Amino acid sequence: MEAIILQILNGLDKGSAYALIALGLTLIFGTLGVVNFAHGALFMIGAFCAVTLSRILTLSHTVIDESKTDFLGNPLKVDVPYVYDFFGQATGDAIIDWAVPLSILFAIPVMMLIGVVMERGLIKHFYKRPHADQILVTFGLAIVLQEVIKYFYGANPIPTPAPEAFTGSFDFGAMLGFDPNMIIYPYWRIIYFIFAAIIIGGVFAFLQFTTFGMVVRAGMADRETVKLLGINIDRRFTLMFGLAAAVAGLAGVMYTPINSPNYHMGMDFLVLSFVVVVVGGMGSLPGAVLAGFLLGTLESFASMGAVLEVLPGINQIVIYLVAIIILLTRPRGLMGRKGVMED
Amino acid sequence: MLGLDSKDFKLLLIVAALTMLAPFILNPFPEGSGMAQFNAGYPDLMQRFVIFGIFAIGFNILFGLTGYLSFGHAAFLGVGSYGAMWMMKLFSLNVLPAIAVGIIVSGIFALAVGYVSLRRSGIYFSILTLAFAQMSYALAYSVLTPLTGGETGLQIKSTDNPLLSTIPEGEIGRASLFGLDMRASYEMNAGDWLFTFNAGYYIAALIMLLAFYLSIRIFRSPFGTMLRAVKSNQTRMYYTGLNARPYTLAAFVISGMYAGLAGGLLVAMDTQVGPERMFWTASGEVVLMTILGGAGTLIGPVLGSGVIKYMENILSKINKDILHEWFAFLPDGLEDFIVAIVYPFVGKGWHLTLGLIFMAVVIFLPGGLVQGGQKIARLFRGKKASEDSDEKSTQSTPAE
Amino acid sequence: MAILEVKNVNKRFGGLQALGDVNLSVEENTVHAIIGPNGAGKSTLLNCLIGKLIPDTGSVMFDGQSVLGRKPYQINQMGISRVFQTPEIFGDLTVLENMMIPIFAKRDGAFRLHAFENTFAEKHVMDQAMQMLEDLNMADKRNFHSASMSRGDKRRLEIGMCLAQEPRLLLLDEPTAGMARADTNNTIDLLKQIKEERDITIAIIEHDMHVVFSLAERITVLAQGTPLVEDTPDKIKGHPKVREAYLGESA
Amino acid sequence: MSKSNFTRRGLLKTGAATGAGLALPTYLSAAAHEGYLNAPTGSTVTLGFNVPQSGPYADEGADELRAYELAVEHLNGGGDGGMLNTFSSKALQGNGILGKKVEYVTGDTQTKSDAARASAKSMIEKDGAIMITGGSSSGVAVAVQALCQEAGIIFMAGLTHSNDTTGKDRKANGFRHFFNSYMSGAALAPVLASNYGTDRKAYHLTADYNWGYTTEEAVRASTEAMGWETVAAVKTPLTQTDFSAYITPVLQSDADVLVLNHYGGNMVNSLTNAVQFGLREKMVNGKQFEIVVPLYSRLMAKGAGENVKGIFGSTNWHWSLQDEGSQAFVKSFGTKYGFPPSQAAHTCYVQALLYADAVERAGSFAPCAVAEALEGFEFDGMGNGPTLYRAEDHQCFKDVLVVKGKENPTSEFDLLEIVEVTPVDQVMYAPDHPQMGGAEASLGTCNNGA
Repeated sequence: MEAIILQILNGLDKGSAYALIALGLTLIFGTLGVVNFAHGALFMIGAFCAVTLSRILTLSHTVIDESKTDFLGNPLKVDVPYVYDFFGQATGDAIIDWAVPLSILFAIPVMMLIGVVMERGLIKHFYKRPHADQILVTFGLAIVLQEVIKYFYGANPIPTPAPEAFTGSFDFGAMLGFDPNMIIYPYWRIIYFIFAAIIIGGVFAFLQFTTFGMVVRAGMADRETVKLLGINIDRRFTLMFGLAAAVAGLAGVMYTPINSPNYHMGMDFLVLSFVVVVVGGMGSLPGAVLAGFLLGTLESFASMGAVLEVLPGINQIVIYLVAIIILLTRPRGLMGRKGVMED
Repeated sequence: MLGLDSKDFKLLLIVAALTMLAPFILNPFPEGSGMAQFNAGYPDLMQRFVIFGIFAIGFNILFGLTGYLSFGHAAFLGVGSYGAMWMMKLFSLNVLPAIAVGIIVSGIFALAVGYVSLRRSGIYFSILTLAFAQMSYALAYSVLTPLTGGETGLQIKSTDNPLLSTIPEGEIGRASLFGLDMRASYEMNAGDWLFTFNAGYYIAALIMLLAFYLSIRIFRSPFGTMLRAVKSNQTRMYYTGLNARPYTLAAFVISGMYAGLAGGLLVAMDTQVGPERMFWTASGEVVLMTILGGAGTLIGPVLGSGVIKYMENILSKINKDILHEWFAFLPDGLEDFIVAIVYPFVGKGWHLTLGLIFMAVVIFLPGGLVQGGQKIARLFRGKKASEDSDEKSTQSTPAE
Repeated sequence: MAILEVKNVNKRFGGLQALGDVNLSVEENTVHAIIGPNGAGKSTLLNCLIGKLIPDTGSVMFDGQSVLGRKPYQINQMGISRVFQTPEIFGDLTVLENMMIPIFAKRDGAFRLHAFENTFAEKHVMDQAMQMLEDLNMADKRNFHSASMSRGDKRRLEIGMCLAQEPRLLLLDEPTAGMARADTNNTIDLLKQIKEERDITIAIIEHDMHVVFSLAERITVLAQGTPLVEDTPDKIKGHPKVREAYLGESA
Repeated sequence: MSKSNFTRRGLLKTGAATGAGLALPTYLSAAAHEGYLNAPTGSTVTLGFNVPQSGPYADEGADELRAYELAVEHLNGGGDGGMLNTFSSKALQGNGILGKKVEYVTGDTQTKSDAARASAKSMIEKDGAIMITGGSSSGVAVAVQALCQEAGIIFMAGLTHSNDTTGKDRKANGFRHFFNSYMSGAALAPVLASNYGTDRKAYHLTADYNWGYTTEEAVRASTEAMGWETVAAVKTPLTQTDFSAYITPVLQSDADVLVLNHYGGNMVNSLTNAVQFGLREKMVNGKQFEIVVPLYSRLMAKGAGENVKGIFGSTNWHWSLQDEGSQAFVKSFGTKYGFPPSQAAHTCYVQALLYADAVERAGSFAPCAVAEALEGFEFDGMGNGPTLYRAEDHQCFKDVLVVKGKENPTSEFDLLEIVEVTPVDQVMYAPDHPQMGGAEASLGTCNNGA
C-alpha cells in the first residue's frame, strides 16, 4: 500500500515535468504547426538560467587567506561573493540560497525573449515548409544551443540546490495514519508538482478566458479565417512562442534542484516529451497534460521491484510499449483531433 | 544501358567512378602537409562513407518516395549487425553469408515493425517506429545481454570457432571473403602522396554501387511511381483501386533490408557491434543525412551521409596544436586570436559546426545539398541552361 | 438493367438521421443525377456507395454484388470510379504519370511489386495513357507538374484518370463546384463527349442545375435524407414537390 | 597481394619511402620493414589519445587530454618532468621515446563503442599511431582494446573500472592501470564493516549494463563475506535521469544501507535523489541509514555537490596524496592548468609514461616487445605506491583508496578525503577468479600487426 502511494506520488512528480514540456511543445505545434525539436533545448536553457543566476549571485572577488593553503601549497585564495559586501554575510547567504526560486523572475523575461527571437528570426520562415525541414532546422538549432552551453558551462552536471528551507521531506504517511517515515516526500518535489499545476492552470485560463487566448484558439482552429477578420494573428503567435519557451524554461528552472543540470538534459527529455505529446494527441493541450501524468505514473509503477521480477526490463520500455498500444487503439492519441499531422 | 535511361546511367557511371577512385579523390593533400588533416582516404572512413551511404539510400526509398518518416531505422541497422555477427561467430567468417543473414534478419524485423507501424501515418507513424527502436535499444543494452553482449556488445573472440572456418590456435578470427582479409590493403606511393586501396572498402563499394543501381531501378519503376503516388495523394490511390498499405510495407521492408545490409557490412568491415548503434540519435542521424543531401533525390542521401561522417571523423580530430601549426605563419598575437576563434568549431566543438551546417542547408538550400549542386551547375552553365532547367522544374523531372 | 441498386439504406450520425430509407436504382448506360438542397444527404449517400461509410441498414448492390463491407479500393476494382468535389490527383507527379497509374492499377490489381521494370518502358501502358491524354486534349501537357495546372485541367485529368480504368460506373461529386464558367462548360462538354463515345453509366451529384439539366437522363431529388421523387429532367422541372423543396428555395 | 592489414602512414611522414613516383607503385608491407605495424622510422613517434570530447563524459575526457599533453611535454623533456623524477624506472631520458620526439593525435570517442573504434582506426590507419590510449567507460575500453588486438597496436586503457576489461575480455595487447570493481569491493568492505558494523542489510541500485553488473557482483561478494545481507538488487536503466521511482522502495524495505552502483550522470542523479528523499536522516532498526558509492570520481562528486558529504566510496588516486610522485604530478599539472588533476587524468598520465618506459626498456616499439616489458613490471613513484603490472591479465595491482565526501571542503576541488589506503594484498585476486571470467579468460597471443 505504502509502495503504491509513493509510486503514485513519483508518477505525479515525473508526470508534471513531462506535462510541462509537452504542454509547450504542443502549444507551438497547435498554434504554429511547427515540429520543434529545439524544445528540449529551451528546457535546458531554462535550467541554465538558474545556474547563471546563481553564478551571478556568487560573483566574487578573491581574498587571500594566509592561514590555509591550496593544493599547490600556496596561500589559499578565498572567493568572497559581492553580495556579502552589499548585504552582509547572513543576508548574502540567504540570497544565494534562494537562487533557484529567484531564477523564476530572471528566467521569464529571458526565455520570452529567446522564444520571440527564435520565432521571428527562424521559425517564422518555416511555417509553410515541410515538417522534415522543420525537424532539420530545429534539430540543428538544438545542437547549436547545446554546444554553446557546453562551451561556457562544461559537460559536467552542475549542482543547483533548493533553498535550505525546502531540502527536507514531508511525511505523508504520518498524516494518513501510516507508520512515520514510510511515506515521505521531498518538499521540493511537492513544490514542483504544485508549480506545474499552477503553470498548467495558468496557461489554460489564459487561453480560455482572455481575448488574446480566444484569438489564438481561433487561430489554432482556422488560421486563414482569423486573418481575414483583420486580426494580426502573427504577432499573437510570436507571443505564443515566447510563452511556450517560458513554460519550458520555467520547467527547467524548477527542475534543477531535483537533478543537477547538464548541457544534454534537453535531448534526454526531447524524445520522451514527443512521445507524450503524440500519445496525448498532437495539438491537444489537455491531451499533453493527461498523457504526461499517465506515462509518468506508469513508468514509476514499472520500476517497482515486484513488477520487475515478473517482467524484467519492463521499466525501460514501458513508456514506448504503452505509446504503441495507445496509438494503435486510439489512432489520434488520447485527445487528438482528426486529420492533424497525419500526413 | 542496364535498363536505365542515359541520364541515370551517366549518374551511375559518375558514382561508380567516384567510389572506385575514392582513394585518390579523398586524399588530395600530400602526407605530412598541414592540409593532410583533411585527407579522408583511409580505409575505415572510406568504408563508413559507402556503408552509411547504403543506409541512407535505403532510408530514402521509404522517406524520399513515400514520405513516411521513420524515426527508428537504426534498429534495423543494429539488428542486421547482430545477425551478421552471430553468423560469423557461429557459422563462417566469410562475410557473404553474414551479410545475407543481416539482410534477412532485418527484413523480417522490418516486416513485423512495419506491419504494426504502418497502420498509422504522419507523426504517429514516426513515433511508433521510434518506440520500437528505443525498445530494441533498451533491451539490447540490458535484458538481452546474453544475446547482444550488453553495453560491451559482441566481438569475435579467440574462443569463437565458427563451423566452417578454421582458426589457428590463439588467433582471433577475421572477417574475410573466401580467404581475402577485409583489412588487406595495397598502398601506392606517388611523390608525397600515399594512396590506400583496401579490400574491404572495394567490396563495400561494389555492394554500394549495386545498392545504388537497385535504388535507381526502384525509383524509375512502376513500383517507385506508386510509392510517389502514396506520398502525393493516398485518397486518390485508394479510389484508383490501389491498396497503399502493401506498397508502403514493401518500401518499409526494402529500406529495412538496406539498413540490414549496411549493418552487416559494418560488422564485416569491423567485427564489432554495440547497442548504441540502435539509439534514437542514430536513427535521427540517417534522417538528417537524407534531408541534408536532399530527400527524394537519388544521390542526395549519399552526399548527406558523406558530409556527416566526414565531420564526425575529420573535424573532430582537429585539436589546438594542429590549429597552431596551420596558422603558424601569422604573427603571434593574430595567430592566437584566429586559433581562439576557430577552435570552438573544431575538435570537441565539431557538433556545433554540424548543427550550423544543418541550419544553413535547410535555410538556404531547401532541397538539400543536391539543390546546392544544381544551383552551382546552373551558374556555370550560364543563362541558356538556366532557362532549360527552369522549364524542367515546372515539368517536375522526378528526382535526381 | 439496373447496375446500381440501393435498397432501404439508413444512416444515422448520433441523433441525426442522415439517410432514411433510401431506395435508388441506376440503369446501365444512363446519366443519373442526384440533386437536393444542402444537407439533404447527397454526400452521405455517395460515401455509402464507395465504401467510405457503411450504412446502418439496407443494401447496396453493384452489378449483382454487395459493395458493403468492402474497402474503397476493392469497390473501385469492381468497376466504380469516383471523381471528387476538389480534384484529387497526384500533385507531385507529372500528368503522364498520373494517367499511367490507373492503367497500372487496372492491369496489375491492388498491389504488385513491379520494382524492376521501367515505368516508361511499359509500352502498352504508355500507349494507353497517351491515347487517353490525346482524347482529353492534354497530350501537350504530359510533362507538366500536375499540381501547378488550373483547376479545370486538374478536373479534366481526374476524369480522364477515372475513365482510364474503364469503369462501369462513374460517380461524380459536384464536378464543377468552385469552377469558373468557362471551365464548367468545358467540363460539361467533356462529360457529354464521354457519354456519347463510351458505354458507361454516370451517377452525378450536383448543385448546379445548369450542369444537371444539360447532362442527366434521370434525376433523383433527395431531401432530408429521403428520395423525394425520381424522374426524367423534364418532369422534374415541373414537379411541384421539387419546386417546393428545392428549386423554389434556390430560385 | 601482400597483406598489410593496417596501413602505416608514420613511414611516409619521414619522407624515407617517398620518391618512387607515379610510375612505380610499391607494395608496402609492414613486415618488410620492422616486423610490426606503424613502425616509426623518422625522428618522431605518434601516439593516439582517444578520449570522450562530446557527450556526458566530455569534461573527464578534457582532463584526460590535459594529462596526456602534460605527459608528452615531460617525455620530450619539457616542463618540470613531473613523475619522471619520481618514477622508479629511470629508462626515460626526457628526449622523447627511444630518442624520437613524441607527437600525438586526438580523437573523440563520444563514449560510444562505434565512434571510439572509428576514431581509433583513423589514428591507426591515417595518422600511423603506434599506441592508442584513453577513454572513460568500460564499453569503449573493451571495444577499442579488441580493435587494437586485431590491428596489432598497444592499447593503454584510460578510465575503465569494469572487471571485464582485464577479466573476461582481457587481451594480450591491452593494459590497464586503473583499478577495477573487484578491488573496489575488496577495499571498501572492511572499511564499511568497521564504520557501519557487520550486521547490515544492503539495498543495491545497479546501472543496467556490464560495469554495473560487475560492480554489484564485487561489492555484494565482499560485503556478504563480512556478514552483510543483500536484501534487494534493482537494475536501473542507463538512460534514467530521475531515480525517485527506484529510491522510494528503499524507504519501505528494511535495508539500512543503499549501495549505488552508478557512475557519471547516473551517480550524480541517484545520489542527489537519495539524499532528497531523506535517506541519510533515516533510522532503520535503530541504525543510521547509510549510502555507499563504490566508484567515486572528483568530477562527479562536484556534480552532486553537497550530497556527497560523508559518503564512502573508492577511488584510484586522489590529488591530496602526500607521496612524492603524486605531489610532483599535482604540482606540474596544477602549475600548467591552475587546478588539481582528476583520477582520470592521473591514470592516463601514468599509462602514457609506463608505455614510454616499456618501449625504452624493450628498445623497440614492437607491440610484443613492449608487452613483454610491461608484463610483470614492478614500479613505484607513480602515486599509488609499489605497483605490479601482472603478466597473466595485464592489470595493475596497487593500493586502493577508500575515500569519503569531505564535510568542510576548502575549495571546489577539495571534495573527497582519504579514509584509508587499502594495501594491495587485500585487493589481490587470482587471474582465473570467477568474477574475472574464470579459467576460460585468456589474453590470447600478442599481435604485432604484421
